[in-house]
Amino acid sequence: MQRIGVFVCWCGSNIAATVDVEKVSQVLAQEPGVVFSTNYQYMCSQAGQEMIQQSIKEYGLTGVVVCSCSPRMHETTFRKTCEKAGINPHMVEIANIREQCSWIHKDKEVGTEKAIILGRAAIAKVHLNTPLTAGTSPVVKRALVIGGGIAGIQTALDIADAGFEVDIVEKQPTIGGKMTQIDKTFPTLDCAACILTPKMVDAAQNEKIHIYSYSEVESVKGFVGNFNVTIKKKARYVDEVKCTGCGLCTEKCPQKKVPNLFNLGLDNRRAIYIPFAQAVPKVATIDADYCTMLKSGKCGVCSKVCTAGAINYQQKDEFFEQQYGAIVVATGFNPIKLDKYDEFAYSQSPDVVTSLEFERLMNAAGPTGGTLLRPSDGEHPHTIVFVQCVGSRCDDEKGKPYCSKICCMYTAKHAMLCREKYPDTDVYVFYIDVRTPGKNFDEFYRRAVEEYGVHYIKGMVGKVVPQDGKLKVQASDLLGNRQLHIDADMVVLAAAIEPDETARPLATKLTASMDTNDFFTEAHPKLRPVESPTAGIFLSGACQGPKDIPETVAQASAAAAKVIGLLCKDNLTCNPCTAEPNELMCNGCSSCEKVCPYGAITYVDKEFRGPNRTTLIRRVAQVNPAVCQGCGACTVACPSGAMDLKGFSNQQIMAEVDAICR
Amino acid sequence: MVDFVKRISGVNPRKCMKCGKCSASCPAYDEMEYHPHQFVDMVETGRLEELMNSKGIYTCLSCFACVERCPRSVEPAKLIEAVRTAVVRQQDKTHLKPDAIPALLDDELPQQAITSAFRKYRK
Amino acid sequence: MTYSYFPGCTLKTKGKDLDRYARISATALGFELDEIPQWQCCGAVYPMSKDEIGTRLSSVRALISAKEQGRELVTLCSACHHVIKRVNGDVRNDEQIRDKVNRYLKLDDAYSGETNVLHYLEVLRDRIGFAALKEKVTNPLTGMKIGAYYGCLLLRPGKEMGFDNPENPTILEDFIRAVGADPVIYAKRNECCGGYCTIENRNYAKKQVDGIMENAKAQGAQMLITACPLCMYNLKENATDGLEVKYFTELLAQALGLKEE
Amino acid sequence: MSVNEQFQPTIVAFCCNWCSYAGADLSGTNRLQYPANVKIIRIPCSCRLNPMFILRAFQKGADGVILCGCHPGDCHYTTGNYYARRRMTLLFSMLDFMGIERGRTRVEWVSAAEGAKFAATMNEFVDTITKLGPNRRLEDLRCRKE
Repeated sequence: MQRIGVFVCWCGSNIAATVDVEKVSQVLAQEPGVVFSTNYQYMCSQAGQEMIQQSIKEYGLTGVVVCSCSPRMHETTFRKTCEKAGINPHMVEIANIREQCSWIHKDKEVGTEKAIILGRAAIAKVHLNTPLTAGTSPVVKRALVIGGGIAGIQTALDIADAGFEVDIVEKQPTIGGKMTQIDKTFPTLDCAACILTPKMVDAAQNEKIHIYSYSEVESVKGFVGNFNVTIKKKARYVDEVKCTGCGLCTEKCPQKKVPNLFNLGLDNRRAIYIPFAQAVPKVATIDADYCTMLKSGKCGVCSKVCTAGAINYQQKDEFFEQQYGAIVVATGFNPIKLDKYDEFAYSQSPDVVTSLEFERLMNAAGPTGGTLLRPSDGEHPHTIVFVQCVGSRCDDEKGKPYCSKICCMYTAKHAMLCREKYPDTDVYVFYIDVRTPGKNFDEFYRRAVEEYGVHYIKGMVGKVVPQDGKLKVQASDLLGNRQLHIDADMVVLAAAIEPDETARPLATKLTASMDTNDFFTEAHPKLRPVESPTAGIFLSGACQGPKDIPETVAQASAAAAKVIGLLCKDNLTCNPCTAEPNELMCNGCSSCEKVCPYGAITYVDKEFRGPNRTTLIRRVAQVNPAVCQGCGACTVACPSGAMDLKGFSNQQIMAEVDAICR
Repeated sequence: MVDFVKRISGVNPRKCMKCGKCSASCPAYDEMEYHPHQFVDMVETGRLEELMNSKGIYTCLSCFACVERCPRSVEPAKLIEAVRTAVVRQQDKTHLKPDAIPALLDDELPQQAITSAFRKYRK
Repeated sequence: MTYSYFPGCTLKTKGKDLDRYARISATALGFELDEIPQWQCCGAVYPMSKDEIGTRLSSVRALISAKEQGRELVTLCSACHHVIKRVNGDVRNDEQIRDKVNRYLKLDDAYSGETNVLHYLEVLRDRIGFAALKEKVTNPLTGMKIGAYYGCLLLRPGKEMGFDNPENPTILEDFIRAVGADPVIYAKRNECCGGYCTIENRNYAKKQVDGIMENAKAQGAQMLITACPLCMYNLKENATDGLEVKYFTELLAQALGLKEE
Repeated sequence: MSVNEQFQPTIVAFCCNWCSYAGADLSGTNRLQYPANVKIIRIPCSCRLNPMFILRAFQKGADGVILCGCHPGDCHYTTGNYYARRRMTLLFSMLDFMGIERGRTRVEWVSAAEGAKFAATMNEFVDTITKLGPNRRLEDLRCRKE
């Protein structure tokens, strides 16, 4: 018989307000095996933990039940507490009487009754707990970063700084991500390329960092400390080693009518291209959708002009495998498609642009060489209307339900830059709210209004009508209580941002969870913001939620710190709750082997003692505890009931069922 | 009365985030003394009397531009219709009397226009 | 292929052309429009109030007729299409309305929105196909620059009508291409024409129509086409200096060589 | 009848540790109410749920059993919820054969982000079970209290 101690936590008033903690501890004291029962204001505090440890020693407890918050919160805390007092950490069970009781019920009587039942279930389980010892598994000292934008680059640099190998997998031909397309950054207005490109070069030159550009993650197997990743290197039809990045081919290619995606289709490039001058790696790539040679076998100009002999039309996609201890997701974001919002005439007029397109039109390396010109006729615009919250903050069926966070600030930046460069332009910004919670952000916005004379109007644009070379904007001015009609030259839409389309399939490969908007979820929204709930998977940048550059970089470094913390260890403690077969009952049917997602089960021939002093050789299952993750699929598949899961055994769960139904 | 308007329109004015998209889209804006966004707010705060006496409720074209474009799916047109319905259902509150029709006709006016107006303006 | 057909009141009177050309074109394109028996006026405006049952009944009767004939119901007038389609949606999705309607009509066979409602244009697009239509054109209207005028009723609310992208529709443009002419895209093609308010306040409708015409002309349109008799009236009668306006079915008949000169 | 009004069903909810248990925690964190009849048992994965546990619960007097797991494709253990889905389909058709009302058992996918869905599901389920009344067919009378 176990000697069990019950500790009921008040959690201040969080539990005590709807659960009579005194009664709970008194009633549970009557349960068989309970030798001590008490309650305390904050069980997780220093004093509370000491109380548990003292009681363990004083009453010779062999098992502990803590009635408190969710085990996802403090199970580890209490296990450590008990371990220090000399009992096995797996002799502790938590009854979740906060998240699953006091917080969801208002009636104290109901809450108390339920808390008692939950406590009983935990006690019933502890009776059947056995001390468990965790094994260890080695850590591969190499990290994978998926996505080579500013988030991925920063994470990789920080991990490499600590002395670990890092691979960056980037689907585009160059690293750099969205930040390469941005002109200036708020609120300091320094040039994005000037602060980003040195980092790109650092990453390329760092011995510990290996960049796989134009590559994608094909599949992921394994678990924390030991992931096995297959990477697909897409055919770029150019030998990366031989190519010197001279760019001659990109000038001679006769296929000139390829939309330049780096400039968001605002101008054209050739079928063989280097995205931009500072690309890393600076290697040409052939766009197979447009290349005449690849499509019809007639051309070959690039191959003729290439003195390095780097062009290879026969190149195929390559696949290779690599082991990693940790994986960082940094897949970033994209502006949404605007076909649902054509009241702004985005598809009808080239002068209606998204904010990212506007960045290119302002950028010295952009299609207009940095002079702001209308895409339709190349004239200077004199009246520019900015519209915020396009597709953000919507009802679910109308768009994205969240605030895209960065739009208020970049719109203020755009408006300010327009007025600064071209003081003769009238700039209107239509807003619902101006949200500027960041260091020096509100000051920046106020400067746009006060010093730069940007017209901020509380209201929305309802309709844009392209007519006679103008954009007739119909909008509301809520504070002026009037409808406005503005003849604009350009309309700039602050389109909502959404996670990259590769994020969802990647999450499935990683078994990392996502929210309903396809942003990756973090292990804890406040306390573990850079870890995914899946061990060994970390989150960096906008794949976790909309973020500006400073936040992205901060999160990227935080993710790196977590990765370093993991890679520093030589071994990881495994989950001790693994499957274990009872060899005497196992009949060697292989049912468990077939369902195991990790291949942790093998079969061995073993000698058993038979009747009349004979020896029998039987085929029985064997579980590799370092590989088993403890899902329990095999325990249910086993027809003879030989397979059981430590920590969640059939007996334990049934004891809980009994206690609840009693 | 507010509950009645909310019930027959099926609109929850609490969903409104006061962005002004409806008033920006409305082609009848200048014909109304209370504009669509105010309409939603006035229903929410219970200022129905003013709305019911407003001429603006007869100028809504039911073109559904506000319904289509509202980012929060508030559907202001349904509120306006509900208030108008509440008015014309009262005794002697018919907005368009059959006697007035002949004077408004011309040779080309389609039946559809008369039927529509009748459905909108009287019960 | 035979469809049940709901012409609506105006198509029997002021909007005869819309109806007549639709029928002869249908025959030429290989489908029949079978007018449902004893149909009643749809009411011309969709009753938005949830407690309006009486005003929904005529639509439901038409829908039931089609269901009994075991066919899809085709409409032509924008207003009829709007009303019947949305009422059908109500009966399908709103339990209260379905219940009340069925009780009121005392039906042997409960109606719960089984009929599929199609606009004539949807038949052309989804059943005939604009490519097939193009092949049947004997008299292509080459060189004509035509603006499509959608108005509001066909498109909005996009979720309920499910007709086309309500902010950037293409069905009439595709139709114009199919009959050999060039579509002119102008932003105000889905702005309201002033609708029934023309009865009380003609200036208001005038303002709307002038804006639409101005925009269409500026974008290079020489003619507008529409599917709605009320839009037709407003565009014709209330324009200060308007373009020619035709029903899309007249254009169709013309392109198919069916229009008597 | 007053008996029916007082009927408080006992409901056992098995929640996988990674998604649904976290979802249940989230509905607590957001203070979303659902009846106290629901008692949650944490299991590592929905595929840990042995059909035996469900039968045991009914035998011991539970009136309804619900299994919550990660959405298909999102299982922490890659494929566990697919196993659970197949097993439950079989079990439920067997229960059906035995004359146990289909509504007494349910499987629902609840992610860690779906606190609201968890609460809504539980409200619905308790409602269904309350309407169905006590489970008499599978209850072992020897286990009945009093």
